[in-house]
Amino acid sequence: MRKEQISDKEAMFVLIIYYIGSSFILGVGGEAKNDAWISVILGVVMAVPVILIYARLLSLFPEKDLFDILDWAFGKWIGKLFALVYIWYSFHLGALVIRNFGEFTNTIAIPETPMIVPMLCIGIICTVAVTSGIEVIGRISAAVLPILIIIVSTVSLMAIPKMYFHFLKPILGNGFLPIIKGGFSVFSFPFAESVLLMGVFSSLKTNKSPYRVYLLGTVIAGLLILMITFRNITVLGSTYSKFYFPAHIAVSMVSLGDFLQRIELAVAVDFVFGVFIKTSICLLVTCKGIAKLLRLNDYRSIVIQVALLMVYFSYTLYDSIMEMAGWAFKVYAYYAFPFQVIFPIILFVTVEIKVRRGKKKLQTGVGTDG
Amino acid sequence: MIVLIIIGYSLLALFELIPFYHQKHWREFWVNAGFGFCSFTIAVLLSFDVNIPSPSEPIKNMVMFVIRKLV
Amino acid sequence: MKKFLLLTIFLFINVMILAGCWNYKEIEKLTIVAGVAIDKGENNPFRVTVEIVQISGGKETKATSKLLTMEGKTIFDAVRNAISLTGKKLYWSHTKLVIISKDIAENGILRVIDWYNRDAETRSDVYLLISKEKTAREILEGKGVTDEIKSFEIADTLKNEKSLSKAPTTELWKFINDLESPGISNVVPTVNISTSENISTPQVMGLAIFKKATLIGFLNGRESKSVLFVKDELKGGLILDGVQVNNSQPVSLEIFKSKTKMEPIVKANHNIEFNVNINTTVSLEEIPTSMNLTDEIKLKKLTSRTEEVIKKRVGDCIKKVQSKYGVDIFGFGENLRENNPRIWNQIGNNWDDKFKELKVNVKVKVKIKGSGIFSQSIKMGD
Amino acid sequence: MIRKKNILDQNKNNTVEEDHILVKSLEANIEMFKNLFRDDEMLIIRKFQNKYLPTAKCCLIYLAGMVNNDLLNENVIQPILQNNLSEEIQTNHLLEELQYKIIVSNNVEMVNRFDELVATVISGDTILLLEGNDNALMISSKGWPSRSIDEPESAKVVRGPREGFTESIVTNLTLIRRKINTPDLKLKFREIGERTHTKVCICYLEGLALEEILAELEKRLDAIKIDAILDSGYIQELIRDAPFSPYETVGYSERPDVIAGKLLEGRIAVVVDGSPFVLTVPFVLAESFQSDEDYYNNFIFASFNRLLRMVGVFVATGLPAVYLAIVTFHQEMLPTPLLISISSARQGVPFPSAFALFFMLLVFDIIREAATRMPTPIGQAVNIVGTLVLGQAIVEAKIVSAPVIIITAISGIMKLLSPTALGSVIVLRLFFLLLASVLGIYGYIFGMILATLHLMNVRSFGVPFMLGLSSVKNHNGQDIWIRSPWWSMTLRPKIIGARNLVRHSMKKTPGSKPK
Repeated sequence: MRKEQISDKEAMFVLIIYYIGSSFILGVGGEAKNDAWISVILGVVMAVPVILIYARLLSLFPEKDLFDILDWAFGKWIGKLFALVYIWYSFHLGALVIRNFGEFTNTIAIPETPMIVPMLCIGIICTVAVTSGIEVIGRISAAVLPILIIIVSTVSLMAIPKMYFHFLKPILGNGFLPIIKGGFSVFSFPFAESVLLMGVFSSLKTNKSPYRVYLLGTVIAGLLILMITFRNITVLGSTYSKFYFPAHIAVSMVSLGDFLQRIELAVAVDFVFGVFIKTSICLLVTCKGIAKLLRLNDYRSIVIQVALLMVYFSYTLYDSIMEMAGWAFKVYAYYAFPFQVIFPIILFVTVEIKVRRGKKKLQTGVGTDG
Repeated sequence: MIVLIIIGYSLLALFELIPFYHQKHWREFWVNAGFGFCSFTIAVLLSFDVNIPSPSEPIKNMVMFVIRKLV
Repeated sequence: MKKFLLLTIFLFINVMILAGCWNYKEIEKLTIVAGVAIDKGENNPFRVTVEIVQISGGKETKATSKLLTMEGKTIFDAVRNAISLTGKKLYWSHTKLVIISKDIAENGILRVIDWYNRDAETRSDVYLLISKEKTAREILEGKGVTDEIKSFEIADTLKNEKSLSKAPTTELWKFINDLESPGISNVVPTVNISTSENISTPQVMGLAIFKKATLIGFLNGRESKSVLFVKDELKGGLILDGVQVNNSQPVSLEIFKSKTKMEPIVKANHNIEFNVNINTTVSLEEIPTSMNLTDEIKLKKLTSRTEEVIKKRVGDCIKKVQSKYGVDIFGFGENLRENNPRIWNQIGNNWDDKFKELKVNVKVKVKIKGSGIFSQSIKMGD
Repeated sequence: MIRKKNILDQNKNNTVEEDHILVKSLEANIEMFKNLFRDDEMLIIRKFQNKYLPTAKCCLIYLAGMVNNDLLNENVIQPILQNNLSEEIQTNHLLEELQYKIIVSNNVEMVNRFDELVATVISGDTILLLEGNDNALMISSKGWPSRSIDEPESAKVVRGPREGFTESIVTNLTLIRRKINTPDLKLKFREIGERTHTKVCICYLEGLALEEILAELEKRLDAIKIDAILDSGYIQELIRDAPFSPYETVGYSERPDVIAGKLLEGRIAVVVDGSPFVLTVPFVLAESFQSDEDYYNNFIFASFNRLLRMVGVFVATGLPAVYLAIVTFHQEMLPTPLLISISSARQGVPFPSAFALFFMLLVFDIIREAATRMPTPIGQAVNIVGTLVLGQAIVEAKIVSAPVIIITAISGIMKLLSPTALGSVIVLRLFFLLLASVLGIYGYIFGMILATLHLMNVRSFGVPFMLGLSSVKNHNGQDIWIRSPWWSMTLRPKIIGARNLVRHSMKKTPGSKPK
């Protein structure tokens, strides 16, 4: 099989869609209320060091993905244990994203349709995408992202008459604590979730590109999320954090003249594409991990079954949307912290020590087993 | 419902498993069969409205426990 | 590829069998609700009247209105009871307004509007109105002048309110938003039935004052305009009843644009004053007397007279609200909270008391911009 | 399996054995031909002698209708009849004498193998047999009636050359060569079709066409084992990528200027004898939206037209699905007056909107199909029936609502904006409609994603099918969404024209600036 390769631009676009996918509609940093936009900035700033670690790891091992690095750093058995941990995380994250989409369709879009149906549809599309490979995912991202950005900015521009800028005030009215809390939640969702892309970006072209991709992608996505958060706050005011899907509500307020109104479906388009890309990445990483773990020839052989399992898993994940929201706001940030920060730091330290100790081993040592 | 699930999974088996069997990719065959069996079981259980325990509650408890310990 | 093809086909069949009646709704089967009126029921707490758009086919599109009343223990109960009358679920996405009767509003409207705001079928950007008549239903019983469907007509009125400015426009979500934010009380437009030539039509005029979610009083159309002046929501309309110069006949001035700046002045001891600076650009629209418009002195006189009138009216209105109702419908508190959160945190808790004694300095600046398409007033020949 | 093989074994035809050669006796040779063309009365055998040398008995064999009669009469029969042969040569060199000195024809060859002679006769040339010689002369005399070069019906232009390919491969290659006067234009012939022996010519510009693509094309052409090739459509389907896709991955055109343009971009053309449609590979999606007229018109106007075509395809595929989704799932999207008028139009219509849309789309395609196959007068009648009876009456009879007719008509007209994409549009439209009838607008979005994924996966001769569609700034995208002015298109598309990227070196905008 031909070596898969994606250009820096495509990788960056994948990363951006991965970031903005579900955060566009779920809203981020709700804890900080009308200061959520500061939380977004804070979240990006907090994410940068972690992201630099990911980029450093990737650039140390060109053409190796997360699981290879784990194997190399920790040896066979502990490496496999860590691999299992990340397989679980990507599987779980994929399920969460699918569930978000399911809840969205079930509460707002098509409430009478059983939730499993749109979830299964996303599963099928992701199966097709993952089977086609990261190249195709990259190309479709490159093609779609400009359209998404155009849609989002047009809608945001149209929202300007409905914006009340005094909703932003008082800045820092509630003190710093909520902002830091919000910043932390923005950090863990969506920015530090990019740890999973380490499982995919083995297909990058040069050594330098992980830095470029990660940093630029994070900054651009940060700006976009900032814009959306800004729009949501100025349109919705302090009730912003009360909605499950604030972007949807904010856009539903927008109208241009008498004719162009109720354009919230435009946001739904973004959401579907975002969820599709994000789930595809999660699915891809899960399958790659399992394939590495069980030493399969090609991850494609298990995609369908893993996708089905992911959909079923996400279906059983919560009983209600309240539970989902509670989980997303209260638990997720802490739950994801080890996967996003602690394990990568352990990995990073181990790798650095090993690399310092023997530069020569790097060439021969990588990927001897597996 | 259950009929549809069975048809679906037999189709899947037909298009996924049988080729592996013919190509003698035993590892793939068994892994796939294992996953397939799991998902089939869950699908059947879901179709009978059996409540499958969700991991989110234990995770929540665990996270809360750890946080309380730390703080 | 073939694999996916077959899988997709299978899923299609699957879905086709199951899909039958999910969200697929034929458009003509919808019972479109144009507006809702909520009253106290006789036996139940709530009586909900909906105006339904009845559409008849044929060569010409004809939409007529029909009223439907049902009672229930809660609003949602009443709404669902409608199924027993219509046989179909009501369709709420195109609803334009919610009218609430005085009785209900005086007991707090939160329990009325919560369903409306929460449910996914309804949209929270509907207009909220308070009926000045005995029941809210009466409003919908009136007859439309330009539109067969009264709710649509009232909605149009509210939309064009910006060139009349005798009532505010309050959307439901904004009401709830202001309800939640401290330092501002809500105002809601009122609607009454006006009878002319034996046709009773709904008329939107004046506003209702809310303390939290409870109705406590009304202001008339002229006072509403003053409120809008202060809240910087004035987009047009006349400076009504004319402004007189030298005891001549009144002159109509139309507001072109108006900008109000509110600034808190914090003095020692947490004494707070507010400056309200109103900047208005108007144009002369009706000059019944012969007046030389190029005469600068006269124009200046007119300007200063206008300024006085506005200042007096706004000042009176603020005084009245302060003394009679004691709730901050102008958003002084909100302004303070946004611009000076530190002070607000100290005194915000009993803002309503503070508001009653708040000193407000109104400054008005009027600029006359034009005089229609005539440069001269009409001069009668001898 | 076994039965199929038996049938294949039986399928041996009674052609001539390869090592059969002529004999010295004229009569015997003639007898052999007569025998082979037993029931073919088109075979003409004309015997004659030289005036001065009666022993020089000649015989011309050819197929009536396939040869140019004037040429045979004046340049072959007349010289042989009237020249004084007797004194000059001996009998055994007579044939060479005829070949070199007597016969006035541009291509005369001496052959003695029977199968070659038969092939010659069949292809429209003439053979000359001579008494006492076991060789024969093949005289080039092809001349059958053929269509003149005129403007193709299928691709009319307002601006641009008014010539189209004909059914003759020689004419077609001439037309191409007249556009590209360079020895770099290479033509490689081969015969495909076990019974038809159709001439197929691969046509490319050396130094421009990618060798990998050329090799791949030759491989695929060589792999074809089929009894007959009646049109280039056969080849098109036999060499294409993604055989199950609704999208065409091999391009075709009836216009020499289009083919020349494609050749100059580094593509390879396949000319098939008997077909006025010339194939080009590789073919990418963007080419469906290009028209040769784009390149002759003002570039702003051309870009506008091209965008129209793209929007047309997009709307044609999506409109019915989006309409259905909005009308039956997301009624809140409609402005209230529109909701009321659509609702009013649907009063009393018994069939669901989804069914009505499916039905009307099918009806539209049925009318289109019927009108294309019919002669023009009847076609017009079909159109009238289609518009009046189906359009008007069906609404009045309340079988479908008027908006459905409008949607069908818009979609139907939009899809005609780019005829090459017609097949895929029709298929995808129904696919999207099906999805939208189940999941509303989300179904449509899912369908779009699936279609895009499919397009991303497809390659045509190794070139990504979506080439250029996602870029607007570099030279790949210069000729995709818009048609850039010629002076700015200095480079060829990146992948297809990779061997020689520079198209021209004009850097400046034309015209002189006032100083």
